[in-house]
Amino acid sequence: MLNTGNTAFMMICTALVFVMTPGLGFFYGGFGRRKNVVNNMMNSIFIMGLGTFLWVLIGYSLSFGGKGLFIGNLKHIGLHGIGQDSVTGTIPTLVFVAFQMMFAIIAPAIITGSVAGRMKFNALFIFVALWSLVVYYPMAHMVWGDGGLLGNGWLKSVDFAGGNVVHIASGVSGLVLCLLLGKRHGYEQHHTYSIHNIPLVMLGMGLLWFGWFGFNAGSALESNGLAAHAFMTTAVSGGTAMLSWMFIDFIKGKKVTLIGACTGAIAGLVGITPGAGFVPIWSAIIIGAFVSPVCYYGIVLIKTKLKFDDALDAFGIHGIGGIFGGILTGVFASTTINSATADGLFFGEMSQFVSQVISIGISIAVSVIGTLICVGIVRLITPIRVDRKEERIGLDMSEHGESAYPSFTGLD
Amino acid sequence: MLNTGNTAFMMICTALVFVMTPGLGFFYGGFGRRKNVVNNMMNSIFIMGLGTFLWVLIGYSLSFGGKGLFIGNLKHIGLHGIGQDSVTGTIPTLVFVAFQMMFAIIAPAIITGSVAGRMKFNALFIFVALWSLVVYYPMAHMVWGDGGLLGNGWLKSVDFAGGNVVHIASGVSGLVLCLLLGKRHGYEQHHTYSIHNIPLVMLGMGLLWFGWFGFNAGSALESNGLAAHAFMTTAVSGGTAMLSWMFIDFIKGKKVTLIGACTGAIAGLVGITPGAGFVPIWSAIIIGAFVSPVCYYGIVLIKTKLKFDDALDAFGIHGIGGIFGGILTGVFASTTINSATADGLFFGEMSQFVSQVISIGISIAVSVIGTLICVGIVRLITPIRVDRKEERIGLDMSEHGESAYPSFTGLD
Amino acid sequence: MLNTGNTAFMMICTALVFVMTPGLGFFYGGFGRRKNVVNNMMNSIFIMGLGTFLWVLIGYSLSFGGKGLFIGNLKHIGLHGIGQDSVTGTIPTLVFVAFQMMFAIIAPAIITGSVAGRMKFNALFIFVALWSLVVYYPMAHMVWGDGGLLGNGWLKSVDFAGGNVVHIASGVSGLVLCLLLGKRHGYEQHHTYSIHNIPLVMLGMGLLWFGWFGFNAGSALESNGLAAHAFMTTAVSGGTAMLSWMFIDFIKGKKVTLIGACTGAIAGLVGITPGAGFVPIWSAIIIGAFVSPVCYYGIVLIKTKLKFDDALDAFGIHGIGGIFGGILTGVFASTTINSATADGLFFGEMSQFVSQVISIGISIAVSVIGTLICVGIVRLITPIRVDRKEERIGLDMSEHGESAYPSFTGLD
Amino acid sequence: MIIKVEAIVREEKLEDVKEALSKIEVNGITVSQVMGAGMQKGLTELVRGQEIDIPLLPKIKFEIVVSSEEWEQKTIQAIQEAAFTGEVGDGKIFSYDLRSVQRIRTQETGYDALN
Amino acid sequence: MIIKVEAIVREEKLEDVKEALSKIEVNGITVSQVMGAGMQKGLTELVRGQEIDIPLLPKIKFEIVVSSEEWEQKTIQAIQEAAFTGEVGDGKIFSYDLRSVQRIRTQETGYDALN
Amino acid sequence: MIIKVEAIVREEKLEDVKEALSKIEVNGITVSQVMGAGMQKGLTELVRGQEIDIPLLPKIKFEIVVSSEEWEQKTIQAIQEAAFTGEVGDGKIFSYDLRSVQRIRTQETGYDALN
Ligand SMILES: Nc1ncnc2c1ncn2[C@@H]1O[C@H](COP(=O)(O)OP(=O)(O)O)[C@@H](O)[C@H]1O
Ligand SMILES: Nc1ncnc2c1ncn2[C@@H]1O[C@H](COP(=O)(O)OP(=O)(O)O)[C@@H](O)[C@H]1O
Ligand SMILES: Nc1ncnc2c1ncn2[C@@H]1O[C@H](COP(=O)(O)OP(=O)(O)O)[C@@H](O)[C@H]1O
Repeated sequence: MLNTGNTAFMMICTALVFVMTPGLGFFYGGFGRRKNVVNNMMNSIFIMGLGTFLWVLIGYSLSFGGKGLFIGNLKHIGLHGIGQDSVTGTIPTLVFVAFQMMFAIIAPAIITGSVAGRMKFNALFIFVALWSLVVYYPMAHMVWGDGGLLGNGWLKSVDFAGGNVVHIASGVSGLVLCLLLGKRHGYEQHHTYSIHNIPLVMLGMGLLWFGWFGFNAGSALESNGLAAHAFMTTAVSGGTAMLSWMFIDFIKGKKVTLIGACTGAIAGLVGITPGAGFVPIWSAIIIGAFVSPVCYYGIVLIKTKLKFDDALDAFGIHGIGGIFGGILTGVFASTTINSATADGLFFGEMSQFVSQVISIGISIAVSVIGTLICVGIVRLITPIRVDRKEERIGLDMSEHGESAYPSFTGLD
Repeated sequence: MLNTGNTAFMMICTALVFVMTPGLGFFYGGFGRRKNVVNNMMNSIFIMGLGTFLWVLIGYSLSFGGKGLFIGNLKHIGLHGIGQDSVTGTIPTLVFVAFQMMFAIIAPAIITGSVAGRMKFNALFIFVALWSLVVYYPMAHMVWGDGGLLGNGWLKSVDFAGGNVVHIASGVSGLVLCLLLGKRHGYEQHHTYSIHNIPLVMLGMGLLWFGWFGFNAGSALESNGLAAHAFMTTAVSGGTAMLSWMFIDFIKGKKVTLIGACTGAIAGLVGITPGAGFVPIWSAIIIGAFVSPVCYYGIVLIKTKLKFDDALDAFGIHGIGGIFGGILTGVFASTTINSATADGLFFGEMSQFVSQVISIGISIAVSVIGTLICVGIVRLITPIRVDRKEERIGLDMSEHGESAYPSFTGLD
Repeated sequence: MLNTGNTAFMMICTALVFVMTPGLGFFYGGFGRRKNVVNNMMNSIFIMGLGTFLWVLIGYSLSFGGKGLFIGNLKHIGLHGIGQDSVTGTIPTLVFVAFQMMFAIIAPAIITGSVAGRMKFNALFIFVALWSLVVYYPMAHMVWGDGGLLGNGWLKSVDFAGGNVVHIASGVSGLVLCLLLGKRHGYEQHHTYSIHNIPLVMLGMGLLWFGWFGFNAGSALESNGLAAHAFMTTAVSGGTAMLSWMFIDFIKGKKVTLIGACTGAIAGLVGITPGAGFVPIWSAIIIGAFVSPVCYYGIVLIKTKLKFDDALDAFGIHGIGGIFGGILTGVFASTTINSATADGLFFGEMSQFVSQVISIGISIAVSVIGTLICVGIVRLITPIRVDRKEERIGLDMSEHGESAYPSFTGLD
Repeated sequence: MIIKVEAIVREEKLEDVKEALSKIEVNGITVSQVMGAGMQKGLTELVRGQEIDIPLLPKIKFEIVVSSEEWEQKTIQAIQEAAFTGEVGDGKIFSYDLRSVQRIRTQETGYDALN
Repeated sequence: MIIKVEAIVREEKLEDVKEALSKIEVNGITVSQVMGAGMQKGLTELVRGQEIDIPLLPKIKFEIVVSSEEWEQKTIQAIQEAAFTGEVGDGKIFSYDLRSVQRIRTQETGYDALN
Repeated sequence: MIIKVEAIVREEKLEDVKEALSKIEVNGITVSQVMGAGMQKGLTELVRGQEIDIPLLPKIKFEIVVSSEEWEQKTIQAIQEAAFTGEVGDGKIFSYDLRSVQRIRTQETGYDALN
């Protein structure tokens, strides 16, 4: 039966998750170079159109339409059979559809951080459409769908708000894509002027965190104690990770940076996502405290040592943070918090931990293989990378014919 | 009886609609020239003060106080007679008052896009006060008030969230005002550097869309399946219209622009506003797909052919999109979605369609005549246009004595 | 018993209050000089980490754990004993914990406006930690806690949403801190280029106001008529104060400024905070109309006459506005609005007015003494002020090694 | 003979000056943003009741390299007319001798580099 | 003899030119943003179906002061090679005679101030 | 004789230099933002553990046109004193000969245009 409180909560949470996508656009846009800011933002924004369209057409049905190990069915194609009166739990099914839609939008948007500064927009457009079909809808089904392989269908791994589905899938796919694209020119010799607008980064962080309350607390699907619990673990992990990143900054360079604080907060939010409704609040402090150093040294390893050009650290933050959070969910999950999980390693049980690790492994595999398939198809249609001159000029002019702040360089 | 879920939903929706007005400020501010950004933003922002004040004083009463074909009465002047315990439907009347107040704020703010770059601020201030009295409160009453001419009093046309009241009224009034003001100097020869800050435009779009969920879903006034339906149609139309504008961009200039994507999204949100709670979700795809080309070619017609200087396209997006959406509501409205409407043309009935068209005609007439009256009065008090030199220098310095980014041009 | 509507309302209000802190960061960041924008924003942002951490660890327990005149106890240290099923009123206790946490974050963030441009970041970090312990948690307990001195324990003064706890405490502490720090160099001769980015200021104002609906309406702790009432008084006071500041601008300089409109709105929101759920709506017009001139002339007195360098007017707006609002609460409070208060002066009773004045006096005393203690301790550890050269270069480079917009000055 | 004409003009005169130069077919120009003070003192703004000095005002700098004294005169004349308002702060026009000029695209030097 | 070499180049050539100058050990440089027009006309953008003229394009200005004609030639040569694309809009290289130069840090003048 | 004095100084010296010039009653000045490199190499920032090179540092350029060698010397002297810190990166002062100067407001030329 429909409950107005739960419905109100979930509808507003949906709006909060919605605002994360422009938030991500600002986060990426501010972090990149001035000549690429339109492109970096557009790469998130266009998915608000494409992702919505695909989700209504086919995505919801493939993700949540019927039982299956790997994927749903086509029963709800075009939202067929879902009316105003359809109810899921205590909320209108349409609210659940909308809530999940926002996840399907932001996941591919995260990927685009890895490809910043060099991917052709039309190739990205096609890639995102394919990736939604090949990676996201199957992942959502496998984790959350009826009879899904990683969830209630077999492995019984848990993922409260999308550690696997959103963060690992997008982060890992980003890494693969960045390797296929190759580095930006000059990446090895000199990184220069990477951040062009710190207030824009902070705006992105603020909107992301704001929306993340909807993302994590809303994943309880009801306005209850569990939602409140997830709300608190989210705040605690985000806050603690901000502090621990600031601490690393201080150790490394004697100066605490705002970029570090913002990055740490996002890492903490990613880290708590899989476990938000499964782990105790005190463990959110631990997750937050350690996710920042793990991401920090992960990024150093990937970018400085391995020389992978994960431009805006989609893998560095979302991939690594998501994997770390998923594993720690297996450590700290507690049946006293949520009966949908088994106890974690810390509470003396092995099984949930093992499930989490296997589940992460499978998520990585799906993301890698899926991305390779998608890029393979895209390449049959169009080249994926801009040429050297276009890269130099910047993707704003070369891909979109726009300049973000024309009158700042010059004249009004 | 008061329902806490509905009340929660409506109070938060009210906050969401509130944030649309600064959002519109950013949308207009970023879109205009650097020398006019303060003025373009101020033109929206001041109405958060003036509109609130007038609404509480007299606006609510004129709009919703008592029965009448054209206007309410003065029974609730100064919110007289409305206490904490007054209930409208299942929510406190004060929540309804606040929700509607946000509409009364954003409607005149939309108009200001048409007058950008040349209207005196004090004239605009007086104009907005008059327009609220002469156009907005009557329109709100005629469409939504008890016994209103266009609504349940006579015509039985429907307008779910303000296609007529907000978008047509403001868009058409904007057009009239821009014609009365005349073009900006140099408008015909060269348009140069029109957009000064694309991230600001995107911020505006993001906040507008975010708030629009409250605008449209909240217009159900309850946290139920109808609200969820309106939420989905809103997302679908906005998303589809973004894609269709991107498609036009691609066809016309080979490059997909972020400004195009943002504009398309807003057009789609305008287009679905009158029908959000009346038309099926699949028809929101059609509305979204076509509202972009209609607005696009409408703008080309108005600005390039007719040489009207609708500076930031208030009429081009809100006027045209609102008219288009109102007509298509008459096509796709369905009693299975909402029993408050009759079936539309598509479902074989003529009457609702005819009502919609007549209703739009009347709304246009009221807006044109009302605006002429208001401007006539304003002119008795003060000139409405800045002089040529002030225009050249920019309205930020000449009207407000402020420079938006003084240290970017120059030095900190 | 848990009510889903109230829970939904309070969880979302918590998210709204959360977003005020980045909002404040933008407000301060935009208002300051370009060379200090990172520092001005960071000074708010880091408290999202530190404040969250301290609150969960010890702050909630000290503020709301158990009875006491001055402070709570350590019973809920680390949120000990608070589970998903704990209920406070009709909402999960964890929601109340989270809601109050957001207040504990923004209060010290407000202080930082007074110290802009010259305080060492590590000193501020330690100061905020100490101030939370020495001033904020005791203040929160004294006003809202069980048996608190200023509230139900003795004085029976009322403070609906934090006039004393948040605004007076932070504003007064800011003033003390600014006097201890001393003026910025060159403060007396010339103030130059103070505002570097007006759209950023407006963004801050927009997010602050948006969040303030959660701050004030949420302080009803239920989704009911009282919340709706507080929502309306908030809008009315904010809006009216915007108009009255614009009016002063017009009188003084013939030009209405956007900065004035934004400042007025914030002053109005501060002014209504203590009384939002106690005073009638019509009195919110009076509070709003007069809070702007009071703050305006207060700022002129403090900065121009007394030459105190309250850089971004934390005392000028929050301190003065909070004191003014607290006193007027004693004038206009009405038992017909809220039975938790006695009638105010206007309604012929003296007692509540006297309580309010005494309560403000005590709040000021606690803030002054507390701040002196905190600064005393900080000074044992580290100097509190940057040196002259660092100040000249700007705190962004000297304290954080970051430049907010590197490619705007120069090259991408 | 290669001469550079440099002019500091009011911000709002950018388009007028550009047009005036177009009219005499001087197309090669370089423009930049500068701040200036001179006879015209800065502004005072009122911000929250405080007087804020703005000691430098935004101006536009034109740089135009020409290949003869005749063109120097024509260019100065055109700028003079377009930038004139008669109020203090109209700006100045300077000219310099150059040693050489070279067009990167063609490596032409001197007179040829400018046409 | 003190000479200033001034070059207007494409925005995207900033790093190349800087590197080329580094290679010949010209390290003292001053760079700024300018807008320019010349043979290369501005752009036209399509904004909501409207053609918007962008008459001036962003360019980079290099200013390098050197202490001999030999270095003048070397510098011009280095910039010429690094900034060349062959398409219209590559820019120009100017040079001037200076009266004097002084290093603020040491008060050295002339040749010494530049090394 | 018309001479332009051009100085590149540290960003944080803007106000000091301006004041020093005021003191000797040099009021006509044009200021702009430039980026520079020289003996002072750029910065390295740590961003998410990555070292980011910032090869060019923001500097301020003063341009002051004066009407005699005496004023040239006075101006250079004033800037020298105000801009000096002794650390690398203090900047340089250049001077040039001008052909002509004209005040747009009055069409005065030469010496008169500057006073
Ligand atoms: N001696 C000078 N050297 C360099 N620039 C100057 C000089 N005098 C004026 N300028 C520039 O010209 C602008 C206008 O000059 P100003 O003296 O204010 O007005 P006017 O030219 O009408 O007398 C100044 O803002 C400054 O940029
Ligand atoms: N006569 C000139 N005076 C000053 N600047 C010039 C002149 N001619 C060209 N420029 C600058 O050089 C840039 C490139 O010149 P342009 O004529 O467009 O291309 P090209 O050098 O390839 O012929 C212009 O944008 C302008 O900034
Ligand atoms: N040869 C030069 N040509 C043009 N500009 C120069 C030259 N040398 C230095 N500059 C400018 O002066 C600034 C300071 O010079 P630098 O050599 O770093 O320090 P110092 O003057 O103390 O030796 C540089 O950033 C650059 O802008």
